[in-house]
Order: sequence, then C-alpha cells, then structure tokens
Amino acid sequence: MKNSLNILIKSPKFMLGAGIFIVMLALVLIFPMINKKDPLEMIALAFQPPSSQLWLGSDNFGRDLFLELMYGIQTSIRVGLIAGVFATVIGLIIGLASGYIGGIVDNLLTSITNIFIVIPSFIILILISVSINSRSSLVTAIIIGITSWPWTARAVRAQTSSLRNRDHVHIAKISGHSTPRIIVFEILPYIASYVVMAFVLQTASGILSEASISMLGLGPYNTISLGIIMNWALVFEAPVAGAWWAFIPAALSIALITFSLYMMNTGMDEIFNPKIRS
Amino acid sequence: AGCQTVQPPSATGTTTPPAQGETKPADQGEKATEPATTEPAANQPATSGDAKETPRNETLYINGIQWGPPSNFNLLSGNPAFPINYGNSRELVYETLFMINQLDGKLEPLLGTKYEWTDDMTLHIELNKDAKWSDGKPFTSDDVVYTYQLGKKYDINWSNYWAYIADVTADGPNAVKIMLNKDNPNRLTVLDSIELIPMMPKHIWEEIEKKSNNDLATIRKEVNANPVATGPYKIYFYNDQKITIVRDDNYWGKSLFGKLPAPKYITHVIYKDNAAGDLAFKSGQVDVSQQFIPQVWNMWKNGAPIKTYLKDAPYYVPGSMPSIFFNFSKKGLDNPDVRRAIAMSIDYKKISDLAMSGYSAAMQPSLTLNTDAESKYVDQAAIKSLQWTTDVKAANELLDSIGAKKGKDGIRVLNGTRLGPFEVECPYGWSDWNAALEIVAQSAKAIGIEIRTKFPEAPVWTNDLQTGKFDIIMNTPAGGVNPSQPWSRAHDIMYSKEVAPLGEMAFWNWGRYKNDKADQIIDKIPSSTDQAELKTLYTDLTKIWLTDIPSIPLMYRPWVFHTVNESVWKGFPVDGDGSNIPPQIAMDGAGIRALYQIHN
Amino acid sequence: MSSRDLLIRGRGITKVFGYGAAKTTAVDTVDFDFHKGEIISIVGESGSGKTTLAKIIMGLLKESGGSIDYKGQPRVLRRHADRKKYWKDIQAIFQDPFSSFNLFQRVEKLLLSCIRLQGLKLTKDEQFNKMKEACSFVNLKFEELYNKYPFELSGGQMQRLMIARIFMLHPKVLIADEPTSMVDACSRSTILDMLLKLRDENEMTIIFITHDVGLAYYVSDTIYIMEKGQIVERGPAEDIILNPQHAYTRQLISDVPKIHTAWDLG
Amino acid sequence: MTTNILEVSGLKTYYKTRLKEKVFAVDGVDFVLEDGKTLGIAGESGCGKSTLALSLMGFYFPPLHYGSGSIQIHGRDIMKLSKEQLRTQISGREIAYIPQAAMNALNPTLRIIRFIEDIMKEHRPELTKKQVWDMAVDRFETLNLSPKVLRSYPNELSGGMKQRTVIAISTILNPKVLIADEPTSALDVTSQKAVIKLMKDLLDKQFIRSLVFITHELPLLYHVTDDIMVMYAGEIVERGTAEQMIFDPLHPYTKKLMGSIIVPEEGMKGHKLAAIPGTPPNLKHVPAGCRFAERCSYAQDICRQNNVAVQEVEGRQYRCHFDTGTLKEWYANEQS
Amino acid sequence: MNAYAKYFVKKLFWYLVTLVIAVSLNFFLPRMIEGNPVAMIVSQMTKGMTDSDTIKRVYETFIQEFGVDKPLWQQFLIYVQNLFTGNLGTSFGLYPKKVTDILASAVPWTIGLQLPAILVGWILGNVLGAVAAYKKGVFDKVIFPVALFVNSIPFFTLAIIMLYVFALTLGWFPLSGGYDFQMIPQLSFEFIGSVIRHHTLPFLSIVLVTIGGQAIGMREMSIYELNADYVLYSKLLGIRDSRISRYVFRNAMLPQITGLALSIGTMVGGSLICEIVFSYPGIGTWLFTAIRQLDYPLISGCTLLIALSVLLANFTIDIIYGFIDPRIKASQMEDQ
Ligand SMILES: Nc1ncnc2c1ncn2[C@@H]1O[C@H](COP(=O)(O)OP(=O)(O)OP(=O)(O)O)[C@@H](O)[C@H]1O
Ligand SMILES: Nc1ncnc2c1ncn2[C@@H]1O[C@H](COP(=O)(O)OP(=O)(O)OP(=O)(O)O)[C@@H](O)[C@H]1O
Ligand SMILES: [Mg+2]
Ligand SMILES: [Mg+2]
Repeated sequence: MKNSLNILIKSPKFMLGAGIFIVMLALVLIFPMINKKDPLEMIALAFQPPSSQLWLGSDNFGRDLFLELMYGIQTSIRVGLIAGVFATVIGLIIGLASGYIGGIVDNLLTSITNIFIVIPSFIILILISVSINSRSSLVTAIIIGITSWPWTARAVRAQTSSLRNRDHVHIAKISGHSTPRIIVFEILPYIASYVVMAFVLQTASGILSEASISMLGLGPYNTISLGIIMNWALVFEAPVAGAWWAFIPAALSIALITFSLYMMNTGMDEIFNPKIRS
Repeated sequence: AGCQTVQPPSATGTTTPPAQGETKPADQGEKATEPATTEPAANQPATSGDAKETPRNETLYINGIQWGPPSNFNLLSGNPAFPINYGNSRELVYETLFMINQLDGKLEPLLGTKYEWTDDMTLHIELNKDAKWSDGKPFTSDDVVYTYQLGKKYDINWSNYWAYIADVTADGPNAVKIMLNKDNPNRLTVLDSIELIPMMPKHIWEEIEKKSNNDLATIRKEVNANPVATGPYKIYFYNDQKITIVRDDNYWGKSLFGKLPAPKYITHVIYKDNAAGDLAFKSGQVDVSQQFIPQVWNMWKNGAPIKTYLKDAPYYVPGSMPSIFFNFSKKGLDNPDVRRAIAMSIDYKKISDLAMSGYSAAMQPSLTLNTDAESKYVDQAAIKSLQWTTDVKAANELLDSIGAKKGKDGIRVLNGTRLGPFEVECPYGWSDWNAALEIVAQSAKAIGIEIRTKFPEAPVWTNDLQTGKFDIIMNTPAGGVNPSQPWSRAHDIMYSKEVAPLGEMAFWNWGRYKNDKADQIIDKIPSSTDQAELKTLYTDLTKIWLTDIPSIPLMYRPWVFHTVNESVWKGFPVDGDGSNIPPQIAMDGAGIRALYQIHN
Repeated sequence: MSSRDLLIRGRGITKVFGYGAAKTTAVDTVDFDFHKGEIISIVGESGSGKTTLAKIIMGLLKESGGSIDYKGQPRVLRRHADRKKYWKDIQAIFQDPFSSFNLFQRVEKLLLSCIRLQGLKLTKDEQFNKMKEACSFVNLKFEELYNKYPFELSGGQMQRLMIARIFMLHPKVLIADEPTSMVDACSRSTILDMLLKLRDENEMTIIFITHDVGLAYYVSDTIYIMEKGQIVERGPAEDIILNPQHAYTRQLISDVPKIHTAWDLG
Repeated sequence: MTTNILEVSGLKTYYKTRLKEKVFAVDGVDFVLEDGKTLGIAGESGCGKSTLALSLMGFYFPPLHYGSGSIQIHGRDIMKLSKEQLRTQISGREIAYIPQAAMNALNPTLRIIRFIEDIMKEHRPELTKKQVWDMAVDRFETLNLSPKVLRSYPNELSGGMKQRTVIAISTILNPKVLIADEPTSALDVTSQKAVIKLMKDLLDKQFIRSLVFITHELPLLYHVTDDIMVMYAGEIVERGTAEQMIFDPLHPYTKKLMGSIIVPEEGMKGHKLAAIPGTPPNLKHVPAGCRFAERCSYAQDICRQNNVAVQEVEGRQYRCHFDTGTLKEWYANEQS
Repeated sequence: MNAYAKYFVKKLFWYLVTLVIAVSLNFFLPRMIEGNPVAMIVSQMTKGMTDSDTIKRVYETFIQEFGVDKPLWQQFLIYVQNLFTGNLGTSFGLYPKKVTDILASAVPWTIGLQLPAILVGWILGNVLGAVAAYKKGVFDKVIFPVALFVNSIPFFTLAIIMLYVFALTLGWFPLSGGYDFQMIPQLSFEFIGSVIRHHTLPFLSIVLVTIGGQAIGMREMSIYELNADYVLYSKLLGIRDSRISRYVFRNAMLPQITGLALSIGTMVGGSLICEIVFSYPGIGTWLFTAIRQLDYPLISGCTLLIALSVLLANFTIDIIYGFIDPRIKASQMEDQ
C-alpha cells in the first residue's frame, strides 16, 4: 500500500539497508558491462597485491580479484534470491495449506515442519550437497531453499489459522468464493508483509548458507561466488601468504549484503508489525 | 581387543584417565602378559622425572603424513598409522631389508646386507647378523620367510608379489632365497619387495595368528599399540592429535650407523588441514613438513631458518607425474588428434607457476621422470619429434586440419560431435591438482574445446576413476620411488590385460586404453636384463605413448615434500652437501640417515 | 405467525468439539423452526453455543448430529455447488466489524463484488447508482467512502456498510451474530432500525444472535433462550420477556439494569 | 459539609500521531467531584472517555501528551508534582485506575500475590510478607474471591474473576478516588451485576471514597452513580444527577442518547428509537462552533459559528446555545 | 494436570516419529552419495599392487566385512538392530575403531566448547537486546547495528578472521587444536591452562555470533512487551520503573528460552564450522572428516547424536517451559 511505502521511506533503517543493497546491485550489474573480460582468465601471477591494474590484486590462479568479486557478488545475490524464493514459496504453500485446511492435513504438515525444524538443516544441506553429482549454482540455491523453509511455514501457518477464523473469510465463503480465491484475496494480503520480510531474511540466510557450504568446498562448480572466492583463498592459504585481498573483500561484501538485508528487514518489521499486532 | 591409547604414567606414578576416554584400563594388564611388552620401556618415557611433555629440543616434530587420527599400528590391518604406513619403505619402527635412495635409485643395506641374482630366477639375500627385535630376540631368516609367507596366506599389502614369486626359503639363519615364478618372472617387482616389505617378528605374530584362528578379519582388529619391531623407535604416546615415538636406546643399528639417531622423540602432529599445518610449521612448532606449502619461498623471505632440498626452483626432487587420463569410450576424446591438441594447448608453465608454485620443472612429456635415475632408460633424441610443447596456434591448426570447426559458441564440432563439455575430475581440496585442472579448462577454451572442472569428495573420485565414470580424470600413475620404475608407471598407464571393462573396477589403465604392442613390451621389460635391450623397449613404448596419448602428464611432483625449519634441529641434508642423503623426510628409505646427521 | 411458511427447520442439532476428556458439547439437541419473514432472537450468556449454532445454520460448521430442512427439503451441502446454491439465499453479519472486512479491499470493491455475486451485468453507471443507493439506505455517503480502506472507517460505519451489503444482496435469510456488540447505544439503534426496515421490504428471515435481552425483546418476534448448548425456553418475545417461565430466563432478565424498575443488587 | 476531592479545570490532552499531528482527545474539560460522590461519564465510542480517565492519573506516556489545565486532588495540583512524587504519593494511593481491558492488565508471568507484594513494597514498605498476605486475603474475601486466586497466574482465571481481581488490586491501598474505565464491558450481564455489586460494597465500606465510572451503558450509570456527565468529541456536553440525565435531558445530544436506550421492560417493544444520523467529528479537525451541530436536528446557524459556553441551570451544566425553555419546548413538540 | 500429561504423551509420540525419520535420513542420505568408500580404503591398501586378482580379493573381504554388499534395506535393518544394542558400527575411515568410541572421545570437547559459549552469548545478547529496547539511544543506534553487522558475517569468515588477527598476527592465542601439542593430556595445571588458552578463541567467536542473534530477538520481544497493557497498569499503581523493566525483561526473555534450547540442541551440529576452523577435536570435525571420506557409520553416528541432542533439548524445554511460563502452558493446552 502506498501508505506503508511512504512510511517505509521514512524509516532510516530500511533506507540504509535498501541503499547499500541497491548500490551494490547496481555496481555488480553495471561493471561487467563496462569491463567485458572473462573473470576466469588467469592474467597474472598468484597473489599479486592490489595495484593500479589489479584493483584488488590477484588470487591464487592469477585472476583479477576485483572482476571476480563483481561476478561473485552477482552469483551470491542470485543464489540468495533463488534460495529465498524457494524457501518462501515452499514455506508459504505448506503454511497456507496446513493453516487453512486444518484437520488431519494440518497435523501432518505441522509434524513434517517440526521434523524439519528439529533435524539440523545445515547438516542436511551438507549431506545433500555431497550427494549431488553436478552442482551448479542453481542446484545449490535450490538445495539451500528446500532445507530452510520450515520457519516460514510455521509462521505462515500460525497466521493463516488465525486468519481463517476471521469473519471476512466466512463472508467470502458464504459468498460462494472458491478456496484458492479466498486464499489469494482474503488471506494472502494479510500475510504479504510478513512473507516479504521472511523472503528478505531467507535471502540473507541463503547468501550466508551458500558462503558457508562453498567455504567447506561443497559449493557449485565452475562459477564464481563469494563463498568460492574465499574457499580458494583458504585452500591456497592466502592468509598464510599474507594475501588479505584474496579474502577480506569477499568477506566484507557478504557481510555488507547480508547486513543490508537484515537492516531492511528490521526496518520493515518496525513498520509492519504494529499493524499486525493491532 | 586392544587398548587404543597408550597412557604414559604421570609424574606421581598414578595413572591419569585419558582425556579422550577411550581406554579400557583392564587392557593394560592383558597387554602386559603378552611377550610383546615384556620390556616395560615400551610405553614408558625413558626419563621418569617430568613426563608432561617431551622436551622441545629432544623432539623432532613432523607433519603431513598422517591426516586422520591413528587407528592402529598393525601392518596387516590395511591402514596402520604413522610411523608404520606401508608403501614408503618407512624405517622408524619396522624396518625393510634394504633402503632405497631416491637420488640414485640404489638400494642401501639395512636388515639385509647384500643381494644378488644367483641365477635368472633366484635372488639371494644376506641378512645383518647384529639385527634384533626390540624385545631382544634376534632377527633371523625365519622372520623374513614368515613375513613373505604372510602375504601368501592372507590378502594383505604384499600379497601381490606372490604372483611373481614361487617361494621364499631360508638359507641358514642369516640368508634367504627368493625364487621367481617361472610363469611370470618379474625381477623388478621382487626388488621392490625387498625395499618395501617391513619385516615382522614371527614369534609375536604367530601368537596373534593363533589367537585369531588365522582369520584375517580378526587379525586386522589387532591394534598393536606397542609393536615389536627392529627399528630405532618405539611407540610412546598417541591420541587423536598426535603420535609420539621414542628412541630405543638399545637399537641394534647403532653398529650399522655408528650411533643412535639424534632426536629422542619424534612427534607427528595431526592437523586438520594444510593451512593449520603450514602455520604451525612457519611458527617453528614443526621441524619437518611433508605438506604442500604454496610459495614456499615466502617462508624464508623474512630470514626464517626454513629450507627445501634444492635452494631454487623447483625446490623439491620430482618423484611422480600426476596426469590426466582420457576415457577412450567418450566420443570426441577417442580421437588422438583431439588429445594431442589438448596436450598442446595446456600451459604447463602456468601449471607449474600457479598450481605448483614453480615446484615442477619444464615439462618434457615422456614415460620417465626427468631425473638421472629414470631418463637414462629412454633414447631422448628418438622421441624428440613426438614430444609436444605448449603451442596454442599449432593445436588450433591441428584441429582445423581434422575438420573440427568452431560453432557459434566458440566450441568446435568434430564429425557432428561437439567437443565438450567434458568434465575433468580430481578430489576436492587437493589444491595443486584443483588449480592444474582449472588451468587445463582455461587452456582448452582457447582451442575451442569445452572442459569443466569437477572436484568431488575423494571416495567419489576413486569410484569414478575405477569404474570409468569420467571424461577426463586426474591421477598419479604408479607413484613412489622404487626399483620397478618407470616400468610400473608405464604399466599403470598403458597395460590393458586384466583390466575390467567400464562399469567394473579397474586398478590401472583407467581410461581403458588398448594397444597390443604396448602390452607385449610391458610384459617383456621385467625379465630383461640387458641394458641396451631395455632402452629400446622403453623407447618404443614411449613412442607408442606419445602417439596415442592415453594420458597427459601435467606436472612433476615430489613423491614426498621435504621442507625443514631449522630453528630447533639443524643440519638437514640439502642438495650438494655431499652426504647423498635423499630428501625422503628423514624417515623413508635411505632418508633415515638424516636422523643421524641432524643436531640441535 | 405459524401461518407463515416454514423456511428452516432443525431437529436434534448437536455439535461436539474435541473428543475424549476434552469433549465439549457446544450445541445439545436443539430444535428450531424459522419462518419466512420472521425475526428470531437467540439469547444466551457467553459460551452457551449461540455462535456455534449460527455457524451450523450458515453451513460453515458441520453438525455432529441432527438434521436441517431447508424449504421443506433436507439440506445438502456435500459438494461445493450445493453449498454455493444454499449460500445464495443466506447472508451473515458477524459480531466483530473489524474482522468482517478484508482490510486490503476498498469499500468500492466490496460492494462491486456483491453486484457480481448476483450475476448482474451492469454498466459502470448502473453499478455506481446501485452502490450509491445501497449506501444512502444506511445513511452513508458513497462518494465519501468508495475509495477508502476499511481501517479508515469507524466501527459504526463498518457495521452500516455490512448492512448496505445485505441490502444489495437481498438474501432470504440473514443471520446476524451480535451485530451491535461493538457499537455504542446510538449507533446500535440506527442499525436496528435499518434491519427492521429491510425485513419489511424483503420478507427476509432474520436470525439475531445476542446476549442482550433488551435488544432481543425490542426487535424480535420469537425468542429462543439458550443455556449450555440447550434451548431452555422459546416463544413469542412478549411472553418470554414479560412472563418468563424458566428460572434461567428469569435470572437473565433480572440481571439487566433497567430504568423504570429497580435493579435488585441484593 | 462537602469538600471537593477532585477538581479538574481546563484539562487538555492530545495524542501525537505518527505523522506528528496533534489529536486533542480531551479538549478543555472542567468538573469537580465531591467527596463521597460517584460520577458517571458516558458518551459515544471515541469521544475521549478513556483518554480522560488516563489523563486524570497525571501520567502521560507517548503518544498521549499533556496539554494544559490542572488536576487537583484535595486541592493539590498533581500536574505540579515531580514524577517521583506522583508515583510515590498519588498513584495507587490517592487515585487508582481500573483499565478498560482488564484481560491484559496483569503481568502474565506473575502470580497475583507477587504483584500485590510489589505494590506494597512501593507504598507500604513496612509491612511483612505475612501482613501483606493477610491483608490481601482479607480484601479478596470481602470481594468474594477465594485466597486461591492470589496464588494463581492471571491466565488461570476466568474473565469475570480477572476483572474482580483487578478491582481488588486497584483498591487495595484504599485510594480516595477510583477511576473505572468500562469495567464491565467485556462481561455478560450476570458477571456485570456481580462487579457492580462489588463496587457498591467498596463504596459502602468506605474502602474508596469516590468513584468515576466510565461506560456507554446508560442504564448501568443510572443505578451506580449520583451524577452523570456526557462527553462528546472531547468535551463535556452536559452534567446532572442521574435522575435528571436519564429522564430530563437538556442537551440535544443527551436527549438522543437517552432515546436510544433499550431495556427489557414493558412498552419497550415497538417504541421508536432515536437515531442520530452521521458520525462524530474527526478529532483531528473539529468543526468550529458547536461540535454536535452537524448531527443536531435543532441546529441553527449560530450553532455553527459561535463557540458555545457552558450554561449552568439549577446546578446542572450543559453546553448549548439555547436556554432550557426553548429546548424543552422542542422536545415536547417532538413527543406529540 | 491430566490434560497436561496427555499433551506430553502426544508430544513424545511426535518426537519419536521425528527420531525415526531422522534415523532413516541419517542412514539413507549419506548412502545416496555415488561414491565407494571401500574402494578408497582398498586403493590405499593395494598401493603398488599390480595383480588384479589379489586386489579384487582384498576388496571383497572388506565389502563383506562392512556389509555393503547387501541390499540397502537389509543394511538398514541391521543398522537399526545394532542401534538397540548401542552399537553404531565400525568406522570405515578409522578402521577398526568403533564409532561409539570416536563419539565418546569427541563429545566432551564439543560440549566443553559450546555450552559455556552459548550460555554466555545468550545472556549477553539478551541483556544487550533488552537495553537496546529500553534505553534506546546509543545502544539502539550504535551497538545494536554493530551486533547485527557481526551477525551478517558468515561465521566461517568471522572465525577465520579472528584466527588470523588474534592468533597469527597478534599472537595472543594459540592457533589450533584442543591443547599444546607438546603436552600429553593429564590432570595438571599446565595442561588445563593449555586447554583453556586453546579454548578462548573459538569460545569468543561463538559468543560473538550468539550475541548478535539473541540481541535481535530480545530487542523485538522487549519492545513488544513494553507496549503491553500491564506495563501501563503497573505504572499507574506506582510501581517503580526498575521493577517494571524487570517484569518486561523476564517476560521478553522467556520466549528467548526457545532460542537457547535450539542453540543448545543444535550445539553439536552447529559446532561444525567453528571446530573445523580452529581444528578443535569435537564432533563437528569428525562429522566433516567422515563426510569427506564417506565413512557411513561415522556419518550416521554423528548425525544421530546431533538429532538426539536436538530432540532432547526441545523436549526438555517443552516441559520446563510449561512450568515457568503460564502463557505457554495455556497455549500448549490449546494446541490439543
Ligand atoms: N472450534 C472450537 N473448538 C472447540 N470448542 C469450541 C470451538 N468453538 C466453540 N467451542 C466451544 O463451544 C462452546 C460454545 O461456543 P460459542 O462460541 O458457540 O458460544 P457463544 O454462545 O457464541 O459465546 P459468546 O457469547 O462468547 O460468543 C464454548 O464452550 C466454546 O469453548
Ligand atoms: N494512540 C492514539 N493515537 C492517536 N489517536 C488516538 C490514540 N488513542 C486514541 N486516539 C483517539 O482519541 C480519541 C478518543 O479515544 P478514547 O479511547 O479516549 O475513546 P473512548 O471514548 O474511550 O472510546 P471507547 O468507548 O471506544 O473506549 C479517538 O478519536 C481516537 O481516535
Ligand atoms: Mg459468539
Ligand atoms: Mg475507551
């Protein structure tokens, strides 16, 4: 709604987060259009310090780290977003189904959700990552997505099952509307702001998860992501060699993206939540 | 049954509970009744004053040999821990008959004093009369025969020698005879056996065999925490983080070497990864490192007393030839010109520089290493014309000439087959290999062949390698320094007999290359004694290899790395110090002589 | 009144929630007969099962026992099409106006959906006029309201909008579950007047659910007194209020503060 | 001789909205409450009753802010006291409060007795736990609550019990003035009656001296209070005795309000209810002149232009341009 | 109480179901990996062998010994059967070590590292969150975003940065491991000192991330609680602010206990990265090594331990919770 958007813009937390995020996104989208070089090309010696040619020096393969960083941020954000979409959509569908339909379906889905909450998702993430043969960034993102939906599902379920008993839903029913229509028009709008926040959080945690499993060497092959940059830096002992540039910029980028998403979420929370509560 | 942790009694004499809580204290008593531990010193520090830690200046710290926690010290188990590991003629606890010297390929005496071929089929070995077991019993020919026979009786590491050996018999108490198998005489592997098989005490292991009803599965479970052996060291302490051995001051070899080894203790620290080990090494907590240290020159840039065997690049003595193997059933890769083009596209200099930190000398493709010990087998001039060098232009021309045209995406198509994407595979975390393959993939891009890297977990790679589930895969053919090189390397690359079909497990020739001529030559070499004939055979074989290109060596790699930090121990052997001690990390083969040379 | 046509007839309606020890019988063998054009009040204290009964009549809850006849035929609600047909005749106003509105739909959309629900195909102008007429009926200015969101309205406005909706839909049966509980006395009387007017114009059957005895007395023809899931007394409003028979009814009436009679606080 | 226990004059308080607008929910309220008397405040929803109740307590929490005016308890202006003085000397002792939503007024994780102990620690630190317990049991028993309630958590109590518990707690220090904001709105008639009885008891036993009772249920006020004030859009529009207000209202708004009363009494059925068209003004932009003018069926031009002063007739106050005679005449015409 | 007991029986049932599923997942997931752990061991054993028959024989003996030749479901049955006798099998990678022995040696390290770190981080995080909500100002504007930022750094990275800054560059703490390598474990001051010195850095890194996460949750809960009606009511009764903030803190903290339970439950699993970075000899390191080697029995053993601890922590908290927070108890009962 226009109103809440207006208020969002007034929230310094949200604006700070959104600002950082948009600037980073713009940078990584625009830079590769100006500099069309292949980020995988090995153009220098290993671990060259930053210089006027290599703004962030070179990595162990002699690649231009700044260029890699641009692509790495892109991949990380993409993985985060895809993971976020998957987690949110799965969580939303399961939460809606279990909250709206109720009864046995609810019992079953709730139990499944609880089971997924209890079984540590990071371990499952690792196990699946190991067992999958061809790991592309898409596959990684999907794996992250399908291991991180339970919290969303739980929250959506709670809200849906209370919304289900709201009278406007009853009125819609009596008016003969179909179930999908009721869910879309009578229930979804109420949880929309929550879902957006959950999506932002899931995206942030997707980015973190990608970084973590890539750093364990279980990330996608043949791409550059921030996690993979750090992984190579560690495998080739960049810190031992004093090559901080192979490691710190990528770490900072992740922190910055995640931080910006967290800030956006906190900002939104402060705006949206009072409404949900009242 | 076995006690898993050896506990040293604490200073006050009371037994402290082990930190890891693995030990069943009752086992201690059970052990004591065994003959193996009649000598109480076996698990006690010699100085009983302050046993909390081994004094730094009496302890040699090493890393990079043992990665997981130690599970047992039983040679028959298949995976004994440091310092027992089979396959590297390790001489610290168990000893072999002879020690190989990597520098000149010669076998130096240890438990054996002399070996000679009394006829074409018999190897006669004389044993050192002084040698005795750590429990005081003398070492005799019975022990040698027993040790060899174990391989016949059970499926263990040295069982395969019995494919070439007819029998091993005692020739008096201090000599043995090894008779070759008439159907399959292979002198080379038998020579391997005398420098690789660790000698085991008959009187101890007969008991264990009996106790286990001659069942290998039961024997394997024996932890053998206090091995009775002939070597200069005994197990002192071990847990998940380190293994410490202590010098046996009654070591028989005092007479052979003229003194005892310098370090009273040797501790192998088990690090979780290279980085942790390198950091510890850099800071002087480790004296000898067998780890791959990237850009090792950085280590001594600030004047730290760190050395490699060679002062300058390639710093280490090459010992193996990690290569990529092609799957001969993959369309596109079955074309020798495509393989040659790939071979010519690869930037070997870059691999050496970026992946190996320059530890690999210039690539001269051959079945032999470019060392004195091996290169003499091949007529270098004869193969010159077939050897490839990095030449992207020529590679492109070659591909053009066979009609492989570039598609819109820049990838060539040969007779309707797109050249790529091919996956090239090696285990994750083997960083120099990972980097080498990244460079291969980049190199191939320049000639219009798409190669993608894939770095799965080691067991997945092993599985893919053996069952042939790969396009291109990286592996080291027959690594190790032993008398049968370069024959065993050639065998692993090219020998097609007894190789299981795709889908089943093959233990060499993973790409299922087949050339009858090559098979014949490989069959012939081991029984040939004439040096000139050998040279022709090896040269012919190399020519076949250079033509068919079943594999492309990517780098020369040391079999073991040998980087030393001399802040505590000094006098490690280096190239040109005249000692002729090979850089075999001071514990393998003739490298053990370094232990007698170093000092505080 | 018995001369009127019988519209909804319930026999032995029972609703049990939960099972085992946690079992509650919210509605316990209730019989009822609602006639065309009749205003019925169901009165009872909190938790007596009024809302549950209402929901059963609406077809939002399935009864555990008993049968309901609608227009002389047994009511079938098995398929969605059956329910749709039944719901064509029935509309409801709920207790809480704030929860009766979809906060994300403008007033206009709410009213438009009523037009669509009736299957009418109207031009823009006709639609506008119809909505305007409905609003003016409940004393609201459509021009001021149509592009507002429900949370921008007061409780009284919401309640009246709900009635405007009923006015547009002309249901045969209206079930109003405590339609004035959230509004104060002044708005209440406005709303009640409008409902009565609707009944008069449409021959609508109105079922009032309330705990307010005074209100029930004021609006209804027939009163059902409900206690702990059971109907303890039913009859014409005058009889029930001025001459209560059942002890519970008497107590209920005596607990209400009145203005002409003393209120016994003893 | 009667003394004024509570004197409020020119009280203005406002809410600051998120968009920084000021909403004067209490806009110039004056009244006095005599010792031992009870006062009812009635009015439509949103007219500022709860805000007035809160404002009387002297504490202001965002978004509610103090504008101007004075609140005197026994002649002492509590708005001139420091926060600490107010907290230790006034709150809970002199003037106590029963919140509108008793359901949520109790800390869910505190047993009732612990809460009472905490209150006593602030106001009667000399009492031992035992004494507090005895005192609480005593009070609860007079209110027909079993001592078991004291050991309960709030969620273990039913709505009615919670309401009575809150009343007991609010009056445990025997405050001079009790302000009850719709204490019965969430209850059914039976519980409502019980609560009313309880308040009467408290007054009879002189545990509290005076009561301000806020509700929109006029019949209730008629039975509980001596005087009734009617509020409209932040202002007091009329004040008189309960009798007068119910049967002889002066202000047109009060008149309508009384006309909308429904009780289960003979003659009620079919009786025409008075309906007030329109809605109360938005407090953000109150109209000039009489605030009720827009909805008043007697309104004339002067009503919309001039500010209306409060008129006082025979001890009754009302805020209207017209004199009693005119009004009564209009009402009589309407009747016929 | 009876209903309460029933609630737990039901809960217990679901925990059992979860456990069964977890056990199955633990068994099947690693075995989905298309690798051959036995081939690994065998290739190590047969290094230098040039005779396929021998190699095959060695291979087959191992296949048989580990039982991987049987169909998967049969292996599963054997696995489950062994579980009941407390036998988790023999490790492949550390043959012939028992999985139970390996776990037993690792658990004390993991718990010793994680439990204190989580507790300290939890307490500090909650205090920070509450203060940020209550005091606002610097806490809310500076410290809180900083905590958020720390929380945004992947833990792996954070730990490594700490390792390089504090251990390598500044040399304040040792680099890795559980204690000095020169030492031999025993109960002496030197050894314990060494353990503590090695403990500090991993401990601090966990505390740091725990603080951030907890502070965020606590701040939100506190803000929510501060707006609750009981806060206003308590203030109006003259209760001092410090006591009210205690109410708020307590009520906001109770839901945070879930967070604590989850952290304690996921402790074993969560330790993975920290232990890998600091080469700490706990479960996480083992699990990771096991995964790398496809050591099925050890993987299943570790994950089983993790699942069990999570379930146990959750269940315990479920029980305790009902007793300390009446609100939760009520909602638990409603769930039925
Ligand atoms: N979904 C449900 N599950 C279990 N019990 C229920 C459910 N709905 C209602 N009940 C129970 O049924 C009984 C009757 O509830 P109902 O809502 O019909 O009462 P009511 O008369 O409408 O009360 P109120 O005046 O408070 O609205 C109550 O005891 C209630 O607890
Ligand atoms: N937090 C707030 N922010 C802004 N305006 C508010 C706030 N709370 C109340 N108001 C406004 O103040 C006015 C008076 O509200 P108040 O709660 O005092 O009314 P009331 O007479 O008690 O109504 P009710 O009978 O519904 O309890 C209302 O118009 C309302 O819109
Ligand atoms: Mg109800
Ligand atoms: Mg109010």
